[in-house]
Amino acid sequence: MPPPHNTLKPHALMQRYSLPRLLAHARRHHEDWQRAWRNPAPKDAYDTVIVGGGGHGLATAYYLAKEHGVTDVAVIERGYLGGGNTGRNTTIVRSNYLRDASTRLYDFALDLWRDLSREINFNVMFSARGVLNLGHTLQDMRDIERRVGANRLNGVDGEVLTTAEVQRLVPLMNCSPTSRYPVLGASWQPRGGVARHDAVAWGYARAADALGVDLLQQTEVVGIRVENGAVTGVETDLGFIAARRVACVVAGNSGVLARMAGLRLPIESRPLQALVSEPLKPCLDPVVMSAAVHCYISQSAKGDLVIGAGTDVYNGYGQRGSFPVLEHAVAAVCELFPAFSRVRMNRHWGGIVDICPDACPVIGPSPVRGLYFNCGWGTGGFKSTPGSGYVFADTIANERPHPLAAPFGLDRFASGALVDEHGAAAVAH
Amino acid sequence: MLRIRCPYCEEARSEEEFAYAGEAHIRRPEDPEALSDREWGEYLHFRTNARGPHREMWVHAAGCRRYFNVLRDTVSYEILDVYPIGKAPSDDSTGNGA
Amino acid sequence: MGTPRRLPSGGRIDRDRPIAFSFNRREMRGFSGDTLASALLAHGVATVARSFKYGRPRGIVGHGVEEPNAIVDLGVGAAMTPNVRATEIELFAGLEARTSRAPWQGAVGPLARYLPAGFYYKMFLHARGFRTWERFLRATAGLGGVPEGPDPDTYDHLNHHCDVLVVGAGPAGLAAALEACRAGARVVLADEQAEFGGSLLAETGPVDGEHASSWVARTVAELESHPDAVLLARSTVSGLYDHNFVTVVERRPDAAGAPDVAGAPDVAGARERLHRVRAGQVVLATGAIERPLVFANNDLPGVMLASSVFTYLHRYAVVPGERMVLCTTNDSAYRTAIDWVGAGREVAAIVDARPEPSGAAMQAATRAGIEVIHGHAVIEARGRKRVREAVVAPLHGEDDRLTGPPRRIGCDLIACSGGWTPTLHLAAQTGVKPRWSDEAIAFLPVPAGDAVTWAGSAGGARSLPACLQTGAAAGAMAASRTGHGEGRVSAEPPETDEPPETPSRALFLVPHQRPPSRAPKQFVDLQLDVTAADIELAAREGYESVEHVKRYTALGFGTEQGKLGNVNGVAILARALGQDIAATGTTMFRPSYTPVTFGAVAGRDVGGFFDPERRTPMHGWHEEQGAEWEDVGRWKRPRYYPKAGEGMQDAVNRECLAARDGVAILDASTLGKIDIQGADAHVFLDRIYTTGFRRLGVGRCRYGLMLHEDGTIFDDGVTARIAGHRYLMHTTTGNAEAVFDWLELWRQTEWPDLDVYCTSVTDHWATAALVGPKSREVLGRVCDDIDLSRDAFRFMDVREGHVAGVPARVFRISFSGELSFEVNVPAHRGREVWDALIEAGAEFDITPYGTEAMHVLRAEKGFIIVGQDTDGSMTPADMGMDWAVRRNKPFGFLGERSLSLPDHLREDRLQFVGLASGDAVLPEGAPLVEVPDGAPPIPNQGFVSSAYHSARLSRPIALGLVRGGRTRLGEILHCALADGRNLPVTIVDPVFYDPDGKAQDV
Amino acid sequence: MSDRPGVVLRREPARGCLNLRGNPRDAGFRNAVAAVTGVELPVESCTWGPAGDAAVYWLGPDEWLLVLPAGREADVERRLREALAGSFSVVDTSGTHCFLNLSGPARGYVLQKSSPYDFHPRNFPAGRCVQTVFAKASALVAANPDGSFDLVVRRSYADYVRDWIADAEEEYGFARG
Repeated sequence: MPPPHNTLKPHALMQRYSLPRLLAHARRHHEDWQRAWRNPAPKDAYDTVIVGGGGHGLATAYYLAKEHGVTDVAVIERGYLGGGNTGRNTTIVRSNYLRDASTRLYDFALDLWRDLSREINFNVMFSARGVLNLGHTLQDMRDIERRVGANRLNGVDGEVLTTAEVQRLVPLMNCSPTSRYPVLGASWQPRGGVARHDAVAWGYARAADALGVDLLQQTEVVGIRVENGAVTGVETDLGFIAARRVACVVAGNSGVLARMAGLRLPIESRPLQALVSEPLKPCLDPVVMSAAVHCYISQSAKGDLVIGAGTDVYNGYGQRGSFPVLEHAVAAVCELFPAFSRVRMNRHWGGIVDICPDACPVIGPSPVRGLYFNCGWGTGGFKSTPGSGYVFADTIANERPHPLAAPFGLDRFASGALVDEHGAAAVAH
Repeated sequence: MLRIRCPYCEEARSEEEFAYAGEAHIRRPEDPEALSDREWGEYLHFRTNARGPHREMWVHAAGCRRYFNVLRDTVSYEILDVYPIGKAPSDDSTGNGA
Repeated sequence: MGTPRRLPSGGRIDRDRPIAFSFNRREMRGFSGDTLASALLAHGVATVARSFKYGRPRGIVGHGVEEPNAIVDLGVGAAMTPNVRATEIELFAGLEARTSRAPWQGAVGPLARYLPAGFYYKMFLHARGFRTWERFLRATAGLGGVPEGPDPDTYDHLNHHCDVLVVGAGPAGLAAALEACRAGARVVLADEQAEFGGSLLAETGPVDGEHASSWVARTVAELESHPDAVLLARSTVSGLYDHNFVTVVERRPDAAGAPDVAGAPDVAGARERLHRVRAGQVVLATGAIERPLVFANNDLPGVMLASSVFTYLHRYAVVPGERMVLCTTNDSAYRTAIDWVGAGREVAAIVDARPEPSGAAMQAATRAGIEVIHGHAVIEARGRKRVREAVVAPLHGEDDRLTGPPRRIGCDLIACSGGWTPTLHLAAQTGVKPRWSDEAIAFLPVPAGDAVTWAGSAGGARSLPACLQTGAAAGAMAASRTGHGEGRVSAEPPETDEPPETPSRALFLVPHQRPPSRAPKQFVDLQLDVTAADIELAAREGYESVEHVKRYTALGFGTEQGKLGNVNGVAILARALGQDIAATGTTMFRPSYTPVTFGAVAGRDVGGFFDPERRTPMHGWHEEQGAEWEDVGRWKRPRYYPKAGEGMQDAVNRECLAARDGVAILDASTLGKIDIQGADAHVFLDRIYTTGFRRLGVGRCRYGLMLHEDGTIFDDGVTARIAGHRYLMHTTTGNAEAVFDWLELWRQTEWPDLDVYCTSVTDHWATAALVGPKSREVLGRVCDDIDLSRDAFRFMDVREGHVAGVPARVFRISFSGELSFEVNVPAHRGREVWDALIEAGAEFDITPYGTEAMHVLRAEKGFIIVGQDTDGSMTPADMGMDWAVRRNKPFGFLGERSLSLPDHLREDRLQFVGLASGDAVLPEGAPLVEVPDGAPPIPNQGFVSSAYHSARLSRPIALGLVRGGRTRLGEILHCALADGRNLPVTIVDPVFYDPDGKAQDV
Repeated sequence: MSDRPGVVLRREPARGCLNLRGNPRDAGFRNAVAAVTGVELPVESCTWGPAGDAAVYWLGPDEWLLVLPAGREADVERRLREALAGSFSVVDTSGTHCFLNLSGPARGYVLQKSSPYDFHPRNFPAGRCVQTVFAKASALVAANPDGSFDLVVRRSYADYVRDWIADAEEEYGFARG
């Protein structure tokens, strides 16, 4: 895949962020910092309307403008920018998936992550701390070996670590062979890490705005107008906005948008729970994930332990979770890190994840001409943000799927060509 | 955390006793072989995923192990109705039973 | 060290019980009944910590959950608890508390002007260098330390069901609980403090003609007399969830501290207990928290909440200073100044922001000889390590600007009150958006549904009589909604002698001569060092949503979750945006109300209880034999039985050869078993399995393959026809419950017309598999009522009889390719039959074998293991198992339609094959490629799913999945290893041993 | 062990168990069961009743657990099969179930620690039985006239459940029966 290339420069008015400029502003008491983005009045019509002002939607707008010169774009957001899953996830970035199609898509995103702060002139604080995926059973270890091996063939970094190597990376972890779910080893992706979730939305918003994209906050899409099988625009609470192309990127609400156009999607929406602890002195450098016990943990720059739990087992759009899921995840944390038992949970919440049957996204055109969907990322949404925006922008601009997005079309649910990232089923002997 | 009235145990019980069993009223096609790939794919994978009242199946997994239907608002989580499998929705104007 | 600030008498402390403790390694003393905060104030400690970002000195501000500064690490070693508020720690003997700080934190102060909100988004933009910067940033971050080892304490959960849960045992909560109890409801009353009473514990006026504390005592006594009232002190309601599920965290005094806490019960067991309450009705009597005023340098030690000063004075007999300036916008704070004089201390002035204060409070202050400066406010505090003077200036009567020059008043304490903020966190957790009231100058709760109600100051009540009255009414109403009583209060609310209040002034950010960007820092969120200037900067940069401001500045992200700063922050934002507070709104409050220990959330589900371990009836025997274990689902299965000096491979080789050449025995009790009976049982099975069961004879067995509706393999196993309308299905160990649920799903929801019942009998049967050429002889010694001969008891037959005198079912089936009998007896007799078989086999050197040898034996035969050789995407055709698929059944079977989907017919799908390698056992999971070298992406040809050393064949064998593999037999691929080696492997047929099946049919 | 235990846990000997399925609205079914076993099937949900040395527990709208003295299950199963007609199922589950009895003044706390079900006497008087979550396993709990509780748990989970109860009751003082 060729690396992204610049075709447009941000407009001259955008103040660049840099250390010297920060120092200069300090002398002026920070009184004349420019707005990060405008608050424009909506136009009657745009070439392209993007529904959803989260990380994916804003990234799509940015790449549409920058890579394809499509600047007559509005991003319509019901609430505030980045207020959905962008601001509610556990900020993990990695690309070590099982299947070629997903590995390549996520790794393309990971490459973009590495230079994203400079690219959009906003520090998204991407920190390549490395990601450990723990194995607790013999079958877990087989699966890890298979995944790391497949990753290697795709040029994606990864190693299979022994228990002792895991212990060296994470001294606080309980690696006792007698624990209920002993750590038998792990996969290790050094390039993976974490980023500051809100900053991703703000950085893309600022960069897209600088290229002329209109960001319309507090504006709700209430209908999608379709004539003769083609989209003609969106109805909003501020009135009709015409558009030649409409792209829906609304994790947690995709089904609602689809129904406005008379469509159904292979998606169910469920709360995914997360929590943070009170801030602690640095004690955990890498990201630690355990699918077997449903817990993901890292430590933020501020010192909070950021913990992901499982999804609720039933559909829901409440941005809150069911307590038993939380109890289980926290028990798993205490199992893996017995010293954290006395640490305290500060907040917990839920984000709504859209889950496809194969745990892979839907990216591409819909049966309605000019109407595109990018949804169903499940728990993979945040880490894919730059890649998702890039390939989706390319798909919209060229009106055909980007090669990396091609395996993720809606047609796979009729052909049976599911990508299947659920990973191996539990061993059954 | 939900509290669900099991129509067979005739008691409201805590969510931990139940398991969710997906959208309700999805009938298996009488003759799958007569369906196109697209139609079969619709049956397999496409769901209403309602935001608001949603008709869904639950099973009283740790209790009497019976399946039943629930009409639940997926935003407020309020349970609006509980009724047996095989019964038509009591109010066709709401949810995905229509 | 002396306690210069302790009054000689008064307070609720027990002066006969002195307690020694240490703070930052200094030895100190307090009394039973003190909190760490009150004891520190008694010692005159001003600076308790340094601030998070700028490293500024900070003192104690509040007296409860709102405290932002006095955060300590409590205890040492593994029993250390990080980040505890000193205001919530009851003093106990030997208490050790410390505040943590980064070494260079004091040096950050001068750099503060370069570090506005969000500075880090604007620098360190070279991503690859960020890791270096991050290490520096992280070193300054964090509050508390990490305990040094596994937690020595335990935690547990207790479930409750009640009609009415009352949150908070202040005046409103006590009144509510009392009414609910009198109406006959089951009541839970929880309060975060050690004693019930809330604000009444510091109250000096009478309630119902008696002292407030005796009214509390009388009320609590009546509550305790109700058998169905559960009273939880030291218990914080942390979360209010759907359907009135409520979490309450009870702090049970540490074993070390318990004996010294007056009145503490003699507790055993958990350090903290999470009460999981399911309530019919919830009454929130959560009170209100005083709002600080935002002025320059308002973070100096010596700036405190007026109500906190009042509480320290009356409840702990502590004066946190000598000379006070009281800065207020309302009447409620006046009594702090009046009582301060009563305690023999000096009030320099009451600075009231209202142009013309009047009413009883002001008159009382004047009577006490206190100067009241009206129409003024404290605009700045001055001093180095604590307050030395207050800068006071006149305010315009309506818009917040100064109208004259400032003057300075010497003092060492500035008590301030900006009004009251009802504690709405729990209500907000349910998604209720509070409504701003200009009249109340507060966000007030909006009723949503009728299962949660408010009482007292949480609902906006401002006087003690109003709190008592709304509490009683809420309690009676809640009880009646659960079917207890008529909703009327049982008695008139008690009288108090509180005078009526006069209106307050809305003042949030106190103006300064200079704008916020240039004034000394005006703190809104003390814990995270968020200033008024930061909020204005955020608004200026376009972060206009209150959530954006919160996230950009970190306002309210601290451990006290904005209890002090939220309203002031919203008000400052509203002004910056030129809109009113109602339009600006407030942020969401998430659970927990206050931080909850991970251990308490986990409860007892840790260690051995994290996940149940399922054991077979023969578990003890395996243990006695020194088996090594494998976890399979929740089951413990022996993996192999090492003899002295044996490694795993030696043991497995020995076990395999015993099965091939002599006799070996496997505990197969963990296999799922489901009894299926009814007139339509065969119809049901035909629909579930790809295989046909209609024509299976009674007493015969058949292998079955079960698919998901998408055509992928779900499970496999042998099903036997026990009687005309009765079958016994075997499932894999890991899938037993999923398969049972699957059968019930179809039986109950889709095919209720079928006459069929399914009953799990996994736990009923203990199963011993006797395997090997000598198995018939061994079984023959303990079974005399079944004819075991080759022709009478054929391969795939099942028979009933007795083994070792116990009624048994014996299956002649084989997962090893050898002659094999699977003996099933009721589980409670499993061990005795197992022992009998071991004894009977002794002369044949019967050898127990585990899952590892079982895997080798089945791999030699090319038998698959679902979940190891399949991964959730494989169809029967992929696995070369079309022979198990019958396509001409009348109904068809689940998943059949999917088998003809275009993607399932591709010829380059992964297909199940054998893999012959050289001398090395291939790593399971390793990828297969055509060309050993090359630059990525290298086409992935498949992977190794199973690989073992075969003792029988004296060479390694492997199974795998290869693209189009079945048409590529003989082709050579390479197994690409992590260390760069590439092992050549040949694609072969997956059956390595006895392809004709002679060995099992003897 | 304690002199005055708060909780007493007794492990009962093995019993004969039959899982019985059929239509409770079918009088023929009910009468045939009564004729063979001497037991009236409880048709009210979540109830159980003793019948001489046997007992029968409601498990679901068409499902009961028949508990007999050990060793009688095979004979009763055979006679039921002879007597019943139409849609029914009888399965011997004697090996499945372990029987425990929980008594003592703090017995309620042990249940409160283990299950989200409301075992308060107002909600769960003698004669009630309930299948519910028990720690991370499940159990059939029945309220006895003497105030004690019978617990019926699956054999493979029995060690876990007993260890759990021992841990839960430790603070109250306990004894083994």
